[in-house]
Amino acid sequence: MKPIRFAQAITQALDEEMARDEQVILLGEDIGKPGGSFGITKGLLDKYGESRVYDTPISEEAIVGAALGASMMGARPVVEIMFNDFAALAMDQIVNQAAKIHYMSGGRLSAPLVIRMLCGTNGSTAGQHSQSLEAWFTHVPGLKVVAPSTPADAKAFLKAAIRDPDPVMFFEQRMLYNTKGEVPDEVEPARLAEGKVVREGSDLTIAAYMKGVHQALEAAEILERDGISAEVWDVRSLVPFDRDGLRASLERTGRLMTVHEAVVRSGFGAEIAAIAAEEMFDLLKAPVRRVGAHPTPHPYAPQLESTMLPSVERIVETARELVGATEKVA
Amino acid sequence: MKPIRFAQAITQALDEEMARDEQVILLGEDIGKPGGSFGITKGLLDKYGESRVYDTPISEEAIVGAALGASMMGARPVVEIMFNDFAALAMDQIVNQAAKIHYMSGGRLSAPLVIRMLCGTNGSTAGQHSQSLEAWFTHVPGLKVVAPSTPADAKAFLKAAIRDPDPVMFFEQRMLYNTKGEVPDEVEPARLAEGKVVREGSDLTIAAYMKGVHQALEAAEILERDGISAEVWDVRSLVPFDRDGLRASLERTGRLMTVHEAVVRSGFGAEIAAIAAEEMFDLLKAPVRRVGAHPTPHPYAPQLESTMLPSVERIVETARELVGATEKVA
Amino acid sequence: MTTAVDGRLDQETLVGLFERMLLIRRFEERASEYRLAGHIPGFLHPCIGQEAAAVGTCAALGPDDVILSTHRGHGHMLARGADPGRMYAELYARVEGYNRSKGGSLHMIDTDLGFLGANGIVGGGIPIAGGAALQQKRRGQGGVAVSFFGDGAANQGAFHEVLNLCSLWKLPAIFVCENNLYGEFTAQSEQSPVADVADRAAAYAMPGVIADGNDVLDVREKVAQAVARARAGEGPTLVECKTYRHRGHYEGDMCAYRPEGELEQWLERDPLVTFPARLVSEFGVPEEEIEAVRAQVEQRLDEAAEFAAAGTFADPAETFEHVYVDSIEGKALR
Amino acid sequence: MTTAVDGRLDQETLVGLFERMLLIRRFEERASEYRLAGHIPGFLHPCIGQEAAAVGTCAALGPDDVILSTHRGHGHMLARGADPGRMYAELYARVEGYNRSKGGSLHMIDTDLGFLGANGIVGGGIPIAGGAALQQKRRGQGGVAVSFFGDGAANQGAFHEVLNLCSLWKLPAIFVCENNLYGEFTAQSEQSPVADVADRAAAYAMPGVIADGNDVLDVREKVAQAVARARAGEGPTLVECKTYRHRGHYEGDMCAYRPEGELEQWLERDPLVTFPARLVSEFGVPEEEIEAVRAQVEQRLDEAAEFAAAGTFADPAETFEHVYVDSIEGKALR
Ligand SMILES: Cc1ncc(C[n+]2csc(CCOP(=O)(O)OP(=O)(O)O)c2C)c(N)n1
Ligand SMILES: Cc1ncc(C[n+]2csc(CCOP(=O)(O)OP(=O)(O)O)c2C)c(N)n1
Ligand SMILES: [Mg+2]
Ligand SMILES: [Mg+2]
Repeated sequence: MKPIRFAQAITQALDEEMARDEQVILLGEDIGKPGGSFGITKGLLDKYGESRVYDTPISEEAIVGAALGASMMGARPVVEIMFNDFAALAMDQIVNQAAKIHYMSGGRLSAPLVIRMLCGTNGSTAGQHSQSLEAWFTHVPGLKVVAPSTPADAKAFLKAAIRDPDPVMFFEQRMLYNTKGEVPDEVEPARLAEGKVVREGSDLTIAAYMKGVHQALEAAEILERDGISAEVWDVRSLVPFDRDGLRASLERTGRLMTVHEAVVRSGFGAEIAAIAAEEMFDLLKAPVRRVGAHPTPHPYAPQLESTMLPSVERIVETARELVGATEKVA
Repeated sequence: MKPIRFAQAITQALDEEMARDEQVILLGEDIGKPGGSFGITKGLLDKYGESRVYDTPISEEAIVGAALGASMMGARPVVEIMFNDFAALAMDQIVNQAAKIHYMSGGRLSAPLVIRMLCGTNGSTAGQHSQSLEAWFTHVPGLKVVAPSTPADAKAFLKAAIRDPDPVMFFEQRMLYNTKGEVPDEVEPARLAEGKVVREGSDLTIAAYMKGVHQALEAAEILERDGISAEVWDVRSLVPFDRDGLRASLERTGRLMTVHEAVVRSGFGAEIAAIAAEEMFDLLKAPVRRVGAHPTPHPYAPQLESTMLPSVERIVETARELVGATEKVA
Repeated sequence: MTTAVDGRLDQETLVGLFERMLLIRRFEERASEYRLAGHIPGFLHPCIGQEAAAVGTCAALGPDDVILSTHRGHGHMLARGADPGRMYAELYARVEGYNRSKGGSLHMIDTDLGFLGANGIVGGGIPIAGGAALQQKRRGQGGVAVSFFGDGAANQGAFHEVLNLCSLWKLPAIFVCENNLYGEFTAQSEQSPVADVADRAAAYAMPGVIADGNDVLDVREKVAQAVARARAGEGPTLVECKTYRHRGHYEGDMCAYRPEGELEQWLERDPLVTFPARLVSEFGVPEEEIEAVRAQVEQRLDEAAEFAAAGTFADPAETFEHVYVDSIEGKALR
Repeated sequence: MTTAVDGRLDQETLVGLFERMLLIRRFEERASEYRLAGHIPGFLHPCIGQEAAAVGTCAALGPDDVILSTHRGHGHMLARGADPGRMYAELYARVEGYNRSKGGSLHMIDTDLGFLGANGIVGGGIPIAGGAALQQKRRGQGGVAVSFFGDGAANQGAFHEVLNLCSLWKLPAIFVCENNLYGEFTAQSEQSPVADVADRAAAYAMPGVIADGNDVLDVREKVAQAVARARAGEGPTLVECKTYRHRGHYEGDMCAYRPEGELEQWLERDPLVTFPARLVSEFGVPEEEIEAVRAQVEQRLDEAAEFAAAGTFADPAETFEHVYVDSIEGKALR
């Protein structure tokens, strides 16, 4: 057990799964010798050779298609899409093809592939390299969607995603790549279905994922000083979504806030809020609150970008309002 | 004032706007002589000529790009995407380009284009010709999203969309094409921001759009016999969304159900439910309920498809539960 | 009965090609009747007229090869040896269908035949074929992947990306373009300035070959060369089959867009007329054998239709199966 | 001073071409310093080495023509006559920037110059250029639309779709491929089996021309011919400029992927070395004039950088402006 970077955890998961199963292959732009734009696949071409690591042309649709076709025939491809914004170029293969093939074939074919996508801003990366588009994929039956927040989860979930028989969209938030965390020497693949309480609390539940978890934890520290006890629940798996986990937390707290970097409107926070309002209404003592990016494209200027994006301060403020508001009501 | 078909209302809006403004041009597959796959543009090529109606190759990305580039330079293009499923092939141009150009340019450019898209099943049209993907676009700041339910609204909203300075995603549900409704002889463009109460009620609000409105109205008739008074609120404009209209309705009813044909998970009903749970929590007497397609791809077999899709029966049942549930609580 | 004819094909094989083409023709003609009679919901895109391209191509393939098809895919699947009964059953929306009534005409799939799917997205199968070719190469057993697509699909971005990628990696892929002169209701000449799709192969440093798409032997020959090249590790080939669909784009299309006389000209080259004539005159197949094939095909299709009609409808609970391979608790994930 | 030199270009024009290229070179070199000094956040993709392609192309254009650019777009914009002060201001994230600090390097736009945008999506500008060309044709005033893109972008589906469409409709588009031998860290030869992107033009029945992308006069000449063709209504041309980027893909890239000696060879053909030498030796421009240009460029860029540094930061409230043209109540729609 030693602390490693989030990015390293991804590399380790790929490496270990490639060692375990020769059907695990990688496809993506610049992922060969150069090791990808973010160095994730560094060394893997040398280690596993050209029939395992495919450095592709800049052709997102063909890349996903190549993974899909290979997966139907027994490969376990892992695609790297450099930024999730570029998934816009491969939506047909992801949504109309990969997501549906098992169903449309009446169970005769399946597409065990993973699409790794970087998401979120890297600081002034502006309109086309900063989005967080995970909500789109959660709307598509047939896809699973994973969004880890720690190196240990990144590793365990990626291993699980690779072994999973269905297409899994695997989100990696850029801003987490350099964060460190303990990762056990032997990591078992996670079950792709469970959220996790990462901090216990009694006044409100903050359901967050990826960087949002870290922001929520920071906020929880600050709130504690105010006497507000925030539980932080790491969603981790968006599809399947851990309803029982959410319910258990709301049973303790009765208040819900969602946090993600994606735009709030029609973001996955809406789905979480709707689930709560629909299935856990009796547990809610206060309005649900959503914290996320305001609905604008990503501006280039740092101070505009930080206005747009969710922050620890906004989480803290919202939590205060939320807890305060209930007191008014009660 | 005479009843016309929904499809005709679309044609009339196009025709009238083309007559009014020679910068209004049409682009799409088979839309020239053949008048499009559904006959919407029949006669418009003959009437307005080849510099107004562009019958394109099967190249969705290039089509949207062509509209976008032309729109930046003064044209008012209206694109027909035959089925919204095929928008998956043009997501880059829609989402990364058209939606963001006004913002990224700091207000120096704009993209006044309309993308008309057929959505919903046409009966056993299966996995790739039946989806309702409007929620994706509501998640993208910079796009407006419209979803009319009647011929009159279709005409007024399409005219407004064409005159609108921003990119507008205009959804046309296939199953509505042959429905009839009164359309005034002179239709003024609608304001793209307002929902509408189409049936008043006091026990619950059904927020629905497109075919969902018709199903909700039918359900409301049935519920009335049970002594349940349902208000049907036609969302019409998803972005911008009419918060005030929703609030006003919930003030009357205190209960909310959403209805759309799209898959429930991360559908636009989630956003509506979240808005209610967030901003109108004090008005809610009961859990919010969402009715929509179950989260599966669209099956081919009719009885499977009708199991997947929302129905009047499901709306009625859900309403009964909803009103019953509250009575239990109260 | 199995005398070698042209040095490669014996009479039995030749008659077999005719039988397959006729099976497709009659399957489609009947499907259209069954649809009119209300047995088949959804879309139907008949491939009547294009049988030689389907059969010629599949005749050049081996059992380990795989196929990706299109919205006009019944012919490809039958040419590959599919059971018309299970196909009708799928169209009739019965669980006995190839895909338990979940796919229908646009999404028919049979893994046993290496038939990896029709496709409702124009050009949508091409990238998948690229991936299948990649895996064929990785397997190293000489298998190829065939991608059928239309002239209209050749203007989709996917075509470009995949041909580039497959040529770059020398994948064993065969791109078979069925150029039937139309995409929906619009002539190919109004969709591209290039009449011969095969001319696009040069842009990917791959051979581009034109076959007479109404001549099953020519198609077979050209595709066989492409397959040999692919199996030898030399990479993909683009084979364009010039052909024509006799019917509308889909059942119900009245073909108002066709210039007068065009159909008539093509009917003269109808493979279901010309090929049996050649079998008799050129290859010495007795007329009676042709007639026997006709009778067999009708009988087979009678049985197929009966099989379909006798099939059962899926239980509505099946709606929630097959969303995921390991559906949690057997239900669709919410 | 304005003596005609090669029958078309007078000395002043030639010196002007040099001035533009130098402005680009020094703009980029300084930008990299300013970034290191912490003034510029986000990405920078310098076009150092490729100045001749940008300047040669823009020298062939008129005021009504429009341009779509790439992630490596500073050179195109400066070549078109943009104000380096407003460009630096954009990079410095000041409201005086071309796009009020909302776009930055990847999304710089100036409508006055007909510069319709850099683009963060590889190939993303190509479809927009097609649309701009469509509107140029509709306007009927002889304007053209130029689409710059890289060798890597030529493998995107958009390239294919748009070239087909523009050729089909004979739109006045010029597709200028800057083939700098790499896409990011991967050689062009590992991304396509076709070395000359120009060879792809035939697939769209359009001329494909290769220019020496390090020779501003050759580029200008070839693009001018394409422009003339487009203005005459004869349709688009693909012009491939063979060139090289001296720096990494982005600031920070150490270029480990380059074969030894490659950069050195290209440095010998550096347009900022060869062209001024030619001006003196071949076109009789006095050395002093060259030196004067150098001094002017430095002064202009000094002023530009000062302008940027003195600029103001946008009020955070601006975050919510420009989402829609008619923002409801001036705020972003929720
Ligand atoms: C991406 C996409 N765009 C449009 C359509 C609608 N469509 C179905 S078939 C067809 C024509 C296809 O033409 P071609 O590729 O030549 O095949 P053919 O029908 O002639 O066999 C079109 C436009 C579709 N299914 N998918
Ligand atoms: C759709 C998309 N895929 C990938 C990237 C990441 N990326 C940025 S530049 C680049 C290389 C582009 O190569 P080329 O077109 O040759 O242009 P160059 O950088 O050489 O000027 C890549 C892959 C992107 N921005 N957009
Ligand atoms: Mg065709
Ligand atoms: Mg390049």
